[in-house]
Amino acid sequence: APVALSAQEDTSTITAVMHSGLRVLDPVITTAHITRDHGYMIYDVLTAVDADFAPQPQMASWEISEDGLTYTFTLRDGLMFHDGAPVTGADVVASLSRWGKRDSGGQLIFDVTASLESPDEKTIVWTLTEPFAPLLDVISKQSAVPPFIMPARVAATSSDETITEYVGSGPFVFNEAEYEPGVNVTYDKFDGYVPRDEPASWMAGGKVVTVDKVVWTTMPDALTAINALSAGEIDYLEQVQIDLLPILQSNPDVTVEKRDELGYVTIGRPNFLHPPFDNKLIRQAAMAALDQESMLATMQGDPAYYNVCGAIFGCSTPLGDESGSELVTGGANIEKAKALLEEAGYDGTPIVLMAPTDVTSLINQPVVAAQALREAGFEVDMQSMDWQSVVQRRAQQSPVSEGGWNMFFTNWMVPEVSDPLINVMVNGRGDDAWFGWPTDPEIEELRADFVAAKDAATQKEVAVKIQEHVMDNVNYIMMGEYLIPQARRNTLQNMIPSPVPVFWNVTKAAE
Amino acid sequence: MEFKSRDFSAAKRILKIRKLNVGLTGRPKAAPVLDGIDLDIRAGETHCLVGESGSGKSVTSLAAMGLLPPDALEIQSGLIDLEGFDITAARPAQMRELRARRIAMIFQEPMTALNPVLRVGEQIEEVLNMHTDLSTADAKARTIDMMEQVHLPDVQRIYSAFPHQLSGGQRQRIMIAMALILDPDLLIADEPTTALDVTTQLQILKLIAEMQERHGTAVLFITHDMGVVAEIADTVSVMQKGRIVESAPIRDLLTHPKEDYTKKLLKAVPNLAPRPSRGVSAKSDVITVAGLDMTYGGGGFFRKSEGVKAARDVNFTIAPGRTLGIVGESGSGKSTVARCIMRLIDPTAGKVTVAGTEIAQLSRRQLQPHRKHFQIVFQDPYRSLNPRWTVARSLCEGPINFGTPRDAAMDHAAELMELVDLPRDALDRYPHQFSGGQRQRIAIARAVAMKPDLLVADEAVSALDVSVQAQVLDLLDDIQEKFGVAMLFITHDLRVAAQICDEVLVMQKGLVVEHGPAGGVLSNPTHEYTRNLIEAAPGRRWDFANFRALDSAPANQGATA
Amino acid sequence: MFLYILKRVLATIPVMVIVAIFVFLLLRLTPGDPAAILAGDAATPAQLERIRDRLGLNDPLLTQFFTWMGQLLRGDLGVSLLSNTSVAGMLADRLGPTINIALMTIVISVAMAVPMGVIAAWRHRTWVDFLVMSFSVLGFSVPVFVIGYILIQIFAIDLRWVPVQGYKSPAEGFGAFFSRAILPSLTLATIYIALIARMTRASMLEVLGEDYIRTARAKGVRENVVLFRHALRNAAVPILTIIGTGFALLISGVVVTESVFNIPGIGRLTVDAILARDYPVIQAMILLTAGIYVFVNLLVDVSYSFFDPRIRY
Amino acid sequence: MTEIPTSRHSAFQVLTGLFSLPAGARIGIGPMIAAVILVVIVLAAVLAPLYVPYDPLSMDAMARLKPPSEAHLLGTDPYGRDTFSRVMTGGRVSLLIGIGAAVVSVAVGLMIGLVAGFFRVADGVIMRIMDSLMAIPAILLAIALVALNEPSLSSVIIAITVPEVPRVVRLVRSVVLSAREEPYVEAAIALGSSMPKILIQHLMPNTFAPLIVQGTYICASAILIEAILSFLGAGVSTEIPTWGNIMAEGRVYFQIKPGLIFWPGLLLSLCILSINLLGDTARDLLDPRMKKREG
Ligand SMILES: Nc1ncnc2c1ncn2[C@@H]1O[C@H](COP(=O)(O)OP(=O)(O)OP(=O)(O)O)[C@@H](O)[C@H]1O
Ligand SMILES: Nc1ncnc2c1ncn2[C@@H]1O[C@H](COP(=O)(O)OP(=O)(O)OP(=O)(O)O)[C@@H](O)[C@H]1O
Ligand SMILES: [Mg+2]
Ligand SMILES: [Mg+2]
Ligand code: NI
Repeated sequence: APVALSAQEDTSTITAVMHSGLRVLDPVITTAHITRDHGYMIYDVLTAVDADFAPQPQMASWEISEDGLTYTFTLRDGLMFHDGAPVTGADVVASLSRWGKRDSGGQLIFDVTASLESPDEKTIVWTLTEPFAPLLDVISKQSAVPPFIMPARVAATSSDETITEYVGSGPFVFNEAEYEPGVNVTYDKFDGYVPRDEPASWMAGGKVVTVDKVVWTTMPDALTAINALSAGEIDYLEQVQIDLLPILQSNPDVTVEKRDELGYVTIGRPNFLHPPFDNKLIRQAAMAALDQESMLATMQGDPAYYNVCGAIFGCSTPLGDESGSELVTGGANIEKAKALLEEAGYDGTPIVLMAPTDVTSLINQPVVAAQALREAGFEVDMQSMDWQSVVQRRAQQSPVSEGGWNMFFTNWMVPEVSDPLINVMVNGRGDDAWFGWPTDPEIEELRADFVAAKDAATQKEVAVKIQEHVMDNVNYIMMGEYLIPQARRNTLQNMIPSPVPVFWNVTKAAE
Repeated sequence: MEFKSRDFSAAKRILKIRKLNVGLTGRPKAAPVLDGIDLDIRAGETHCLVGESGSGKSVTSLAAMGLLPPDALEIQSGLIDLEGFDITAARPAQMRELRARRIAMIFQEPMTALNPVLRVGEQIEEVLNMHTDLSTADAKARTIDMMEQVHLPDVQRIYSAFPHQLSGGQRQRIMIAMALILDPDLLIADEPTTALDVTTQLQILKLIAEMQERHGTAVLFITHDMGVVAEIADTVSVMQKGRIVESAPIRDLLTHPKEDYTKKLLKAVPNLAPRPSRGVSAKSDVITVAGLDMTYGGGGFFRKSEGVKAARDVNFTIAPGRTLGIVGESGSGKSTVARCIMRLIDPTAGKVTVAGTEIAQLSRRQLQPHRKHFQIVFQDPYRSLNPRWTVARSLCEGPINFGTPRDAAMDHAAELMELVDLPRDALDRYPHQFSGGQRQRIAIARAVAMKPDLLVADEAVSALDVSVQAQVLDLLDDIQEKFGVAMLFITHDLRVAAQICDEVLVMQKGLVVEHGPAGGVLSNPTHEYTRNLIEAAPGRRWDFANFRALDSAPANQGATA
Repeated sequence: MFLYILKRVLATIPVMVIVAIFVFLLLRLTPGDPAAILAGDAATPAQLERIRDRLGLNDPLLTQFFTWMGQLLRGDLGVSLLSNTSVAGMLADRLGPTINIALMTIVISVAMAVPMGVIAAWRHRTWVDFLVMSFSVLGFSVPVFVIGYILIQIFAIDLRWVPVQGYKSPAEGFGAFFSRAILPSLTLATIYIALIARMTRASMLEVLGEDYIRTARAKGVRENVVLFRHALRNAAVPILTIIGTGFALLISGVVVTESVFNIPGIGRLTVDAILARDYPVIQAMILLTAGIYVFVNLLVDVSYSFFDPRIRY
Repeated sequence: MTEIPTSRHSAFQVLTGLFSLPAGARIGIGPMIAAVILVVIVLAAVLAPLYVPYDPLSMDAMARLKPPSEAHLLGTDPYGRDTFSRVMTGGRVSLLIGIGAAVVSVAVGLMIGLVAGFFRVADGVIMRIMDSLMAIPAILLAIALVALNEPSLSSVIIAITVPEVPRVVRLVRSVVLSAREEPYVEAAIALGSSMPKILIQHLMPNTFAPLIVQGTYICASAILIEAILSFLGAGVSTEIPTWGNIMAEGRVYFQIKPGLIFWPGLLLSLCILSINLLGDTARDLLDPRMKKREG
């Protein structure tokens, strides 16, 4: 007889398999999504975006001075850290300051900050030297590094070192005793958390916890995870490989769904420092050779889970616009690519393409790209390595012959690319730019315009210009949007549709 | 010499074998291993089975035990009847019942025949556990009693000892105790003393006789040693190539052998009478050994161990054309001396001078040019030739090392083949394509190819059959005559020593206890140890080759020859 | 005996030191920069440099080595670069599952393989022998993960006898432990069974040809007694040896099995650490696994004398 | 005098004993079949470029994971590449890795082992280093070597070779140590042969038979280790199809497209099976003791 093995008997605990193992516990120091997700569990944020990309009060409400130079935040009542201490303005100031040293958006704001101080326990005053219109958007962003609020003593840690005390004021408490790096994390409900009254919407609204415990585990093997969900050994699977959906779809106890409609973008980044991609025409040739549809189809299989999209800020975001993207959305244009290569006088310099072998969502792109580029006449040297090697090597500015590179692929969540300040790939400041290091004064000017823009319409106008510029200059190659479905046992209900998986609001029924 | 030769025709017949054919399993067409064997053994009788190696002695005995290896050998036809029970048709379970109770066996090699990981007491007791309902205590008491009967000392200790903690003789006593504890009607002993030295052999033979007397057991005794046969047999069967060629009471067989093969076999048995000594050569000695000491081991990281003093203060010289024999029981240090002289090991002290060069202290490199002066022939003809090399290559190795051109070496090799009486075409064959005796001749040829001044033969004939042994000894004699080499001949067999040596050196526990002309040492031993050694040699009063007794002490013969 | 063990233990010291040097050099002399991994997506060269400094990665090699050895001698395994937790703690968490699964594997393997090998040798060149040998060659020929998947499909998904994945320590109830450990153990055991069965057969064949086996039969001893009392103990030493050296194979299998069955053991931890360039963890783990290997083989060597009285130290 | 199984002795038995067949075995039908299978697989792999219907790298995003059909004999993989073409081509690299690893480890191990077996001085140091290498689990060493360098074909071969070398060294050394006690070696010394000559002419040939056996074993296990490395994400790039990475890539499809694992797995298993079996047979044929028994 089948043994009762399920995680289903215990309705007060949710067991979730996340996309990766949690190893770094400092949400400010790393951009790893799993650490960010961890941040949302145990920390709270001052303000947060709702499903309409609009900043909403979370820990604090705010007022902006007429001249746009002074922001005054007032903390709401009942905020308390897990160690029982109340959250004060000093904690907020310390946390924001540390975050400002790491986050690229934060750095921009602190470039124009006159002072950030807390006149009393409940108030924080942020004074700027010149207006920074998107300030609230930046501090409310859900990814990659949101400004989580920690106790001042923790936030005093240098921004190069990881914190060693994990106390927040969020809805869950980190259970340090049961933490096994890379394997298991346990979160207990924080009884002292006072949710807001509004209904939850993305990261905003009331974070009402209905279970006692949430356990995150990692399963290195995708098939094992799916089998475990099927068998009821876990409640939730954050990411399901599309090809494997049929296994789950036949199971009436399991629901497969899109977590949100935004999803991810996948991009290819050329290295501007070395030939051949220091040549704009050759970058354009590469863009022409690549084809979103076949790339996405290979990655995802099912058209329901991808979206050919040329908008660098995402197709369903306020700033999204597809101008100038035909080269990459309109199918592979081998002839055009060959013509461009001809024109550029491409000399057959091989392109070193870094190909990770161990991260499922990144395995396909280089393989598909290599094949397409070769067809267009590129010499491609695809070098396989594990993802961490890619991470190390992409930081190398040295020439290709000395351990450098020409191109790699990565993915972002749409909210991480949805505006020119958040999207690090449109940074054009040379050595200070993101890996690939384009020196692009034109785009820097456009970004300044964006910061200075007073209203949404002007912002959008600037954003379209940036879009067109990126398509022409090929700062990076937008390879389209895709969604990764999640799967849950039917007992898990009321999950908030959000790019970041969150565990408030969710209820768990008996099977 | 007195023979047993008792008459048992009235006694009960224990084992009857008729027209027994044994062949290779699944290959009925192949030449049979046993071909129509007939054999009778009666209660109380000792029947000896003799014959050259491979003639089928062991197979006969295993067939009687029902222990033929099933995937190699099978009984093709014939009858084996053990007191009315047909063994050829027995089921395995029935056979198990018979063994130990009615028919028991002792094997040649006492070390390998006992299970090394079980205590010897347990191994004897196991027989009782398998076949009787004795309680544990009774079984143990019975075992101890049996162990006492075979004259084991310190029975309580030995009971719980492991085989490797016992001497060869003691192990063989355990085997005998094990075989006889259930008082079987037939005891088969397959070369039970071949691995033992003469003194121990004598004790074991006495013991078997004593037990036989006491229990009235019939004994089938297998051996290739005619001396032993002369000592113990009532009746004898001679085997050759799977057949019994002659079967007779012992006295008849030794005095009036009928078959040619039997005669040949008996003629090959060397006499204990020393050969006539050859004239002392005037030339200077080929080798001088002075104060040779060899201690194995010693030192060690944790414990300072004493080390084995395998040779102590050994002195001798050999003149060209003369042979010095070293005799002594196993472990007395004979091989050690040989290996020191050959510089296969480095002596701890002493001088070895060969052909005028002192070699004991030379480094390997310094030694190399002198190597051609002294050569060695080892005991084991199987292992002393590289199995992967043709005979030609082996023969040429030495001369080429010393600068002979390959062609010349090859020509010489061909001559050598003639010398050792092997066909020329044998040069292209590999060692495994030769018999043991042929291989040993090749090894000798290889040594002679170097035209050495000194030839060391370490048990060079011990692994061979008597008849083959005689041929090889003849060959060595020839060679010595032709080339006038000095020879150091090591053996534990006094008969062989008597046959070939001019001088004899007796070793015991690393010490030389007696040294002198062969005639002197073997006929008038002065040392107690030498005397024991000679006393223990079985059949020493019989002159096998001439089918008569040695009417007087061998010494006189030697002296008068 | 005691002296022998002491001597053997002392002899492991140079081995472990060489392992340590080797691992250290392997990590430092190959390209790879933990700082880049730590710094994340938005790191600037200056940040990287600061992190390298803090981790001591900019010190001369020799200094780094002696710092590490010094810590090691004080029993300090260091702190994971990635998760900032103590390596000793991670090790303590992860060791249990691996050891338990490994022990269970060994028990299963020995319990199955030895009788298989004995019977194959006894009935050699019959269909039983053929069957056993085919199985063991097959055990060598199929990648571990495939065996794992097949077992999961049959026993966890189709039959639903046991869970698909996971691990519970025996402390949480033997049933819970057993039901989760059985499939991984069986997966690991296939290759081990193959190895041990083959060795047992070969060793038994050799022993069954020995004179003392003939002696035992000549005494009228029953076949099962001949096989298990007389032969097997004599065949034990090579079998033990293969169990010891096969332990390395077991560790290889563990790495894969832990992935397939989602067991939080040291195999997976080490692979993750290697992929993440988490030097302190890699160093500690490889030292640990090497230490375990050396220890197991020490045990094996010492246990020889239990099976074979001729071996005395 | 007594036969004492010391650990050195038994290590030798372990290495050679693994593959022992009963004494007197003649080449049976099994090894014949194995040889035929192996030859067929090797030929099929080597000649793959001549007959496979598709470029093993050419993708078709619209024809992903197709079931077997006329166009695609074994269906297609997640990139829409033809599985049949990939599996047949993959054999080339897998076999290359297997043979490469076997040849390299045997060659290197033979040299080190001869030196260790013959020169007492070097022996201690060499064997300590070999012990240490053996103590590091092969797979971890291989992953580390591959991950820390880059997963090219040669680094995979090296990674598989490094942990195998100590085993070969031990084997060679033990053969040399026991062979140098043979009387025919002593006879050669007595005949004045120099040490290098004895080493190469007398001792080295003794190692060939066990080395061939060991070589087949390494070859088989290299093919398997390559598969495991791919499974762990440290294998050869998917651009170079191998049975290992085809299986590793196909592993998540185990339940929905078992063919992706089954076909390369089948060929791999058949191949290893045959290699092992032939290794067994080679051992029996090359063992001089066998000749003696027959002779
Ligand atoms: N297991 C076996 N398989 C095949 N042939 C065998 C086997 N055992 C013995 N023989 C053959 O049977 C013949 C007789 O062998 P047996 O052992 O009886 O000789 P033996 O007279 O006892 O010799 P020895 O004096 O050397 O002990 C030999 O030719 C031998 O090759
Ligand atoms: N290599 C060695 N290391 C330690 N002891 C040894 C060694 N070789 C021989 N011995 C010991 O030295 C003593 C003499 O041995 P040796 O081989 O010279 O005897 P032997 O007279 O030739 O005996 P046998 O007649 O058995 O050949 C024995 O006690 C033996 O155990
Ligand atoms: Mg015999
Ligand atoms: Mg000797
Ligand atoms: Ni031995």
